[in-house]
Amino acid sequence: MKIQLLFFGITTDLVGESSMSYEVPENSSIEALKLKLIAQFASLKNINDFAIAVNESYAKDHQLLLNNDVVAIIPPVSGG
Amino acid sequence: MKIQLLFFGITTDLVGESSMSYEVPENSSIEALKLKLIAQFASLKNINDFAIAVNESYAKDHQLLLNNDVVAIIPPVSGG
Amino acid sequence: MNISKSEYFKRQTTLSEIGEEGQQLLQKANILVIGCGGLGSPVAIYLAASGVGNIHLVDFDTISISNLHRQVFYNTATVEKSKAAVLASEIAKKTPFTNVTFSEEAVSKTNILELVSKFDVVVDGTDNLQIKYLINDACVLTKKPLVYGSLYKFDGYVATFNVFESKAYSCNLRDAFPKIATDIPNCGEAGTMNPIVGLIALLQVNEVIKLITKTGKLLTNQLLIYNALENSQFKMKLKKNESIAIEEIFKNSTYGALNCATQKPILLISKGDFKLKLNDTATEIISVINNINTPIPFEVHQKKPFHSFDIENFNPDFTKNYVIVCNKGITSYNITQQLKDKFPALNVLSLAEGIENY
Amino acid sequence: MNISKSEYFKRQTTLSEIGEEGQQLLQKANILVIGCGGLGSPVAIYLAASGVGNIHLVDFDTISISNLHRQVFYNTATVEKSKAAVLASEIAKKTPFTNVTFSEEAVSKTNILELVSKFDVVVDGTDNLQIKYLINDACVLTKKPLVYGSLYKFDGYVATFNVFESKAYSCNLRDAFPKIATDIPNCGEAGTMNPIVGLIALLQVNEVIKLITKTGKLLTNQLLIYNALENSQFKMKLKKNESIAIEEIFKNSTYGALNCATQKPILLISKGDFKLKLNDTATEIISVINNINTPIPFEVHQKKPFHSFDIENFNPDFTKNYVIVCNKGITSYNITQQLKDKFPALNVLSLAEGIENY
Repeated sequence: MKIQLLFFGITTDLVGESSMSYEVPENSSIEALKLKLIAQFASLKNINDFAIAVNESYAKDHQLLLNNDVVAIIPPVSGG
Repeated sequence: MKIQLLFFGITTDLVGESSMSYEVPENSSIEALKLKLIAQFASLKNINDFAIAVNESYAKDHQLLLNNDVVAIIPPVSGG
Repeated sequence: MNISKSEYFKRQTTLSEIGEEGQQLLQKANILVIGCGGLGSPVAIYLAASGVGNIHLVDFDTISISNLHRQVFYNTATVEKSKAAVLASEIAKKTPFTNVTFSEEAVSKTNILELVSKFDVVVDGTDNLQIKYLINDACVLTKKPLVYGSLYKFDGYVATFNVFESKAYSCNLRDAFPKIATDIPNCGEAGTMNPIVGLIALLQVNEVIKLITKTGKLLTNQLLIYNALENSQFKMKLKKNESIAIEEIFKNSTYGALNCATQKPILLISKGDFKLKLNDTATEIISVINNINTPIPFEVHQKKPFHSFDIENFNPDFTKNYVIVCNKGITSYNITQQLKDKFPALNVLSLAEGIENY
Repeated sequence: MNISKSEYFKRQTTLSEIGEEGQQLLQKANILVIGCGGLGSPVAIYLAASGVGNIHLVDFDTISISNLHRQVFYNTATVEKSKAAVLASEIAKKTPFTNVTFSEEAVSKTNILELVSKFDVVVDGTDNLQIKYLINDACVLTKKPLVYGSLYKFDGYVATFNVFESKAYSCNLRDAFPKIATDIPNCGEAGTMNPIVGLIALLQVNEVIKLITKTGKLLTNQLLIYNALENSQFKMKLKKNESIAIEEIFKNSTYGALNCATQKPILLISKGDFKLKLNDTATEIISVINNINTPIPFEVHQKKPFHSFDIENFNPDFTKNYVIVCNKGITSYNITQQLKDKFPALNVLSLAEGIENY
């Protein structure tokens, strides 16, 4: 199934895009998505420090994804 | 059918709300909506000076509304 | 101290989206900021701090106490001074790499086309609907990008108009609001809080930087509305309205010439203050209403109709405080200004908004 | 000039949402602004201009040239001066109705609880991830609302944490990011353009005003992200993570104590500048590395291990320019600061980031 990925903060630079359409297996969890992303983008190795939002709500690792979900990858930022 | 109205600028004050659910007849045009609004809210008498957006796009008077459309009433503003 | 330019802009040039090249583009840019109030003053300061090389400020107005809560680059010591002059000196103090010039002349149909034609980008920081249309139409006619901003209470509007994009110019103010609305108050400001004013100014700065450095996505063919109470952002997509002929409109419109928005507050007296001085023996009231039979709701000392008022042969009494009155406060302001120009030491004020608002 | 308070705030009190009552609430408010850089400096100025009655500024840092492009309330004449002191004097100049105080002491685990407990609202204007968690945790423990802001390049984050709403406190930073990430650069800033910095600061000001005047909808239980390149706004809804015990965390965390973010730039020498001075006869290099056998990539004149360094009996040569070095630049900074405190006239610098980064 397809999901939409949004990237914020440093992840935009790490991945080179601010959004992309992305294919994941049915019933993937957030945790499975993270593993798949790290495997594809080595630069996202700190993804466990990032917040993941599904359809604008903070999502925990065990949450399952649905077709057309919008998944935001939100790293902490520290500038001021 | 139901539409969602959003109010901006001075219209928020004129109507007393920033948004409301609103009932209009099937196949209503923007022009018909304007007449209905003026009839109900006398304070919107200058509505022909305002921009109307349907689902975030500028709409002309003859455009027909559909169920669940989001209609924004956008007056000019002049502060600076 | 020797201020190194590369050190000053280090945090910008390090961005791959800007780099030395983007910084050079900013340095070469010529930006016109019309209006140096709530929007224009932060716009000019932040643009200068970003390294925009040339900024021209236009404002006829002076700083008043009630500006200070949102026009934070002015202070109590600069009250009653020229906004454009004070802002220019602030910029000169802060930013060593910006050439800043200013004018205290109000923009008008007569001077606007020549003015905007000299710049790369025009920023609208005015607070008058008529003037906003004047600037918009002039930018369309001279093919200049215009970064528009405006406010009502907690709502702010921003857009970038008239940018050449793939064969045509993008939308302008008249594609959102074709005609100048008549019932939008010009002279009396509605209130506002300073964050939304600053936010809209910074969104304008951001548009100018994107435009000059060719970075990011411009707010073209849309109007962005930000609401500060709910932190909601709304974007209305616009389409070119081909039925609008701006050359014709410009030729035929007066843009509310002579309206009160171009009046300097220091030449005005409010009806409240005026009432307090009605019985003062030093007060000398002159009506310049053309029809000498018009009833006036207080006693006037002289009636000198506007159409025959002879400034050259006017013989002022410098011990008096003159108040000039008319119906709407427009011709009285005109006479007040002429008297003040000829006799700078004369105490002379125009009754704001005239006897119709008395 | 006599500045009338009612005239100053006229455009705010005229708003039915604020009124005289809201203005009074602002006047009585006690706000703590931690960090007086890109975020904190506009936050403090705009809050003061809005009529916040009491503002306390905290920043240990001095103004540097590369701050000026975005920290627009400073200027070239204030470079190397204390940010908190300069900002406090700017506020005093601009706003007659605000009582402003400041401290140049860095916040730390030792002083933070007492500090935040004195205020109604805390604003985070810092640029260091560890300190952001320190402030967050302290606000949770002392039950103080925290208006958070942070940046990376063109993205800005804002939220209001820890507000008491219907029986419980709203979410805090750890509900979005439970642990302090280790790979987010602290000392070397990524670049940024000034509009997004100003935008985030003004969204923070807006939160404080909404909170104090009880107007509008707060950014509680969510994190707002604004992207300046695309003018896109994203809100992530948050939920309280009940598994996080902040009291425990506070007790056990060091919050990266002694890290480089609390070092004053004027006490540091970069490796580039240091290399230029290596062969200068006035340069006197002291290594304070505890292990005197650690290889050092340049010649040092003295080895005085940190654990036995005796400041009291140190006999300085005031004709020399001392450079203190260690592995990471942490213990060398400690010694440098102690020497400078004891001998203010002594030329002494710490090699930034130590020999590991040489």
